[in-house]
Amino acid sequence: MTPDLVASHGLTEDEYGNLCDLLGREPTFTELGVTSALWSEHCSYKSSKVYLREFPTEGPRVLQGPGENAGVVDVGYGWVAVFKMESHNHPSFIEPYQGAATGVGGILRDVFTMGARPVACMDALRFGAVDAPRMRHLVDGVVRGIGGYGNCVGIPTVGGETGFHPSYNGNILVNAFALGLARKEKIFHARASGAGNPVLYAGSRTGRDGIHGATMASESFDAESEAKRPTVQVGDPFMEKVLIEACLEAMGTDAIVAIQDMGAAGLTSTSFEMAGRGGVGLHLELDRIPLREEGLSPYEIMLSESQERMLLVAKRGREEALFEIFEKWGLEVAQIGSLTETGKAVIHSKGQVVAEIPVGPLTDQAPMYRRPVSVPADLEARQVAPEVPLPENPSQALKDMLCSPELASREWIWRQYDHTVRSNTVVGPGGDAALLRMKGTPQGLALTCDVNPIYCSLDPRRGGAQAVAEAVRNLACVGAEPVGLTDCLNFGNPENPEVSWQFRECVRGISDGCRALEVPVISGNVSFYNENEGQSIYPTPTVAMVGVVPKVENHPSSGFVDPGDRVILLGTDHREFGGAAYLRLLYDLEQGRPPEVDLEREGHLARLLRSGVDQGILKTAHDLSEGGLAVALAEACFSRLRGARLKFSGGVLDLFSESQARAVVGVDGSQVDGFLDLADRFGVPAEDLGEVGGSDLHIETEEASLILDVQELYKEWSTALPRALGM
Amino acid sequence: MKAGVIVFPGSNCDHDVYHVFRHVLGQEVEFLWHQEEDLASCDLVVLPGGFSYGDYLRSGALAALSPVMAAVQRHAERGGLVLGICNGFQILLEAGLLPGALVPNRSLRFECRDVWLRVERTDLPFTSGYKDRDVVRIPVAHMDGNFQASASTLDDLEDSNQVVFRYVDESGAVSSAANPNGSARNIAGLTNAEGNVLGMMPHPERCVEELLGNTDGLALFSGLIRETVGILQQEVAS
Amino acid sequence: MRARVTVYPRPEILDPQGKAIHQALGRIGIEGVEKVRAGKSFEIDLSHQDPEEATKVLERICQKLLANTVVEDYEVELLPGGAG
Amino acid sequence: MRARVTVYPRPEILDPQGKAIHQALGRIGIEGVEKVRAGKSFEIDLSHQDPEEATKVLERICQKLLANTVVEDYEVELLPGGAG
Ligand SMILES: Nc1ncnc2c1ncn2[C@@H]1O[C@H](COP(=O)(O)OP(=O)(O)O)[C@@H](O)[C@H]1O
Ligand SMILES: [Mg+2]
Repeated sequence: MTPDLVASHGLTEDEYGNLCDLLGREPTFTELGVTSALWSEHCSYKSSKVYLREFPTEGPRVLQGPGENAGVVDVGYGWVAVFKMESHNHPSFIEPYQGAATGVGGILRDVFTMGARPVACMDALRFGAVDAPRMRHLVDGVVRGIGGYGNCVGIPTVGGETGFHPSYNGNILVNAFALGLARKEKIFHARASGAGNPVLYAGSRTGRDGIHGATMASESFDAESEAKRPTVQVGDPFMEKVLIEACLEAMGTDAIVAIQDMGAAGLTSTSFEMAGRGGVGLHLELDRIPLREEGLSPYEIMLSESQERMLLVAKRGREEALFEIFEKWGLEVAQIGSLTETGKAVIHSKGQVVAEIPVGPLTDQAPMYRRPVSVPADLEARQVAPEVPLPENPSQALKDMLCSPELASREWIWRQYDHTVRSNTVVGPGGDAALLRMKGTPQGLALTCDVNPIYCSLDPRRGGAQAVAEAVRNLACVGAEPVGLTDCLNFGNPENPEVSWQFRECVRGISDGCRALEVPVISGNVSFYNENEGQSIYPTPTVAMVGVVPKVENHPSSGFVDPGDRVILLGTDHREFGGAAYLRLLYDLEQGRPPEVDLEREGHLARLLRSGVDQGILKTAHDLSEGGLAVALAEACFSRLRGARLKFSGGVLDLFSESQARAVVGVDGSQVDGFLDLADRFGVPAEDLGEVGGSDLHIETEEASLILDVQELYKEWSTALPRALGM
Repeated sequence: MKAGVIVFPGSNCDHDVYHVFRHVLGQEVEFLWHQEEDLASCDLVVLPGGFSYGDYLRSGALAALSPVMAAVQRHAERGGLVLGICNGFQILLEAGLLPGALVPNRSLRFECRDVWLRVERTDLPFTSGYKDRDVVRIPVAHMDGNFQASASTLDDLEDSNQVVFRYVDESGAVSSAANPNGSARNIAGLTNAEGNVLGMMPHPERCVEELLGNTDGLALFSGLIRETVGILQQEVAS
Repeated sequence: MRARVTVYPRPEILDPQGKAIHQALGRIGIEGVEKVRAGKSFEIDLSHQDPEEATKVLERICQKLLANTVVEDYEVELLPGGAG
Repeated sequence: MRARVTVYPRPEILDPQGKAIHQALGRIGIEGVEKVRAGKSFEIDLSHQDPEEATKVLERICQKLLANTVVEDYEVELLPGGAG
């Protein structure tokens, strides 16, 4: 092994030394490849582990926290929800369609591998400025890829997030989320056990796709990575669909001991993780692996990231039952090895042993770093409170904000996703949280994903907490109580102390939020090295949250419903403009500390909203987020093209402030008093703003009035995104 | 009445259709595997939506070669009812049970949204639950929903009154803006000359329950059941 | 034996993809394009050695599967050098 | 001048469509097919009269629009008789 070869595998000298000690000799080429993949940042979480431990991961409903393919929470009536989110940033930047598509494919496999039938997807996307090079191509490709895969597999994509910011010009983010449902007693694990049990391979054949994908996800982007680029992984959603059906059918037998998909680092990580969790060894015969092309070396076979492949441990003597099911679905299946008691992974090819590695030690001795941290040099200057100019023409200001790519309707995106297949979608994309019914129960499941990278960049700890608070608020708007959270933590290079600091602070912020609002973290993913030519992205810890709605038929709309309904503002404004959309979109200013996150108030507000929904009082509920009150009110007008006549006790600027823990609700005129009492009981300040009706949105403030024709504004807002993208 | 829902590898809406018959309307219904060769026990056979065989090559082309399609053909020739929704419609066209073809949407993008349909005839078992010229809201979700045929075929379809659903605006007027995919003459669904095979792009099975915000698709299924049960009773009587 | 099958939408049938490409070329400033037709191409390796027999099989494949003759025309071409 | 552009997935890249077609041919009993690759074909009419110039424009069109060179290869062919 030359130092160059070791270095090109991303292993440091120390790491390589550890490997030699552990083996008691120099590694073979295959062993070097396997180890480099397992010890890569992507697979080993070596820079993040120390902080991820701070997450609260337990709760009365949690059946499986982080550590498996996906987390599992009890959602009642014998059902469990299984969910996770994962990044596919680098592949999507290289080839947006296939990168995004295989991102969806991968996260679906993480969910059905646990025995759950996938029922919904979300996608959290961050793009650069719309006029940055290649950006339109990237947006178009990513959206097509997500739709192309999810639609074909027949899982509705019911929500997501989309942001545009120059910080992502050279490194976009594609985070895919999937949720599945399973019966509580039918959960499967990826824990291999039982020496002598056969190891089966099912699904697509192995090709040279994405060899070194895991290592690539652990490196920065630069001009050179173009050349190092592995063969692009191409997804076959049809294969995935039959794989889902076949696996779920196979899980209905008692022939499976353990099952896991082959994701990043392919067969390597799957076999080592399954054996490692169960404390067993295994031997693999690479000659038995179905190959797409001839001449793949053992090294390539072990590291290939070909999609739509599963590894199963069968009960000895029961493998025939599994063969039958996979063959019925037209899938290839092969026995490629078996479990042993040796605790070693022994890999054979063409009559030779090409790798022999003790599984436990290799996983246990995976490197772990507490990287140096430092506060970004420019942070203090960026946190200086901004001057906030008064808008010259408040109506125009609101209109300009709403028609910016940042706040424009996302309908152009989600119309390309099948969001109604499986006939469970009670609320699809476009609201605060998506809402699915659970057939056969009165319940609903709500989903949302959130993060504000500007806030996170200006104050990562606050930003992390804010993401959790906003998710809880979005869920509360459809009456849902959170049951768990998954995250996708997208950051720059962790070897840069400022990035490491951002990471640590964001994780702490999320932990603060989760502890205070009682939301366990049940799964997640870290994506480092999101930078281009040394320029890091903004810290982007995307949070996806799932909640339970006891009575789904009571859910309010995020828009105004009937003329005459009263509009009530909940929460208190503190005139906060740090990182606010108003300054950013109109004055190109990202300045100040982001709004304070008062988790206690967030808790009060969420409980009030849930109670209001549960009692069937709320006809409308929409939280305030980017753009503040004015934007929230305009959005509430759009869903049914209703106007409103409102009077607000603050000044014009207060309409755009982004103070947290606020929402607007709509109630029937007869319910106003009752609801105000309720708000009082929950300790939430409430102001009756006025009434739904007419064709204008009319907001009177202490200083000036805004008047906008709803129909006209809607037309602009709903078409602004494709216009900005030139589509 | 008994309905059979065919499951091709890649069918996605099979469970949704099953759910409507079984749980919403309390009918007997079963899944039929694509290798099935005998459909005799079913009054109605449904080809559900989805991406059979990934819709590779052309939507519905590979599924049209399945063994079950010969059985569907025989079922139709016997006068049995056949309903193809979305991918099912595409398969019926590829199998030659209905004339024409479905090509990519005018936008060249997947379109998932509600559209308005005008019910062009109500004398079919499939539409007996609607009133003449009813305008209903039904979702579409497809990439290849753009119905095309030669001008003479289109004229024949019109002359023999085989167009069952047309894309219209909310007021019932045919317009290009109301057409989500560019279909010739705004055709959203059509029947064979005998009136026992219906293919349609929109998804009535996705809008049969109040909870999901729309029940405009319900009349298609309830009418179908009423008619079929009526036919069965006549058969028993005679 | 290697063959190429080309499938195009019939001239009288709408070709949304061809049209979209034509328009896109205009938008990115490429001039002189008068018309674009978008079709499919299949490269097929056959074990048949005899060109006549191969052509027969290919015809069948096109009729049965590769082309939807309601809206598409096809063309079969045996590739040179493929006869080994 | 008329040209044909053919675009295929690169040989090492998975071609799910070709695979699906190959398998379908097997299911309907057509034998002797060893491999199918599924690609695209474009027929382009250009106002350019000069073959060299036409080829240059076509190269640009392929690079910019017709082929995704990360996963696809393309081939440009001027059609005989199109020079009028
Ligand atoms: N990429 C996307 N895919 C699907 N839905 C999306 C996407 N981006 C945004 N949406 C939907 O658009 C709506 C508005 O998004 P957002 O402004 O992030 O909502 P909120 O501020 O309530 O979190 C949401 O319903 C969201 O689910
Ligand atoms: Mg919201």
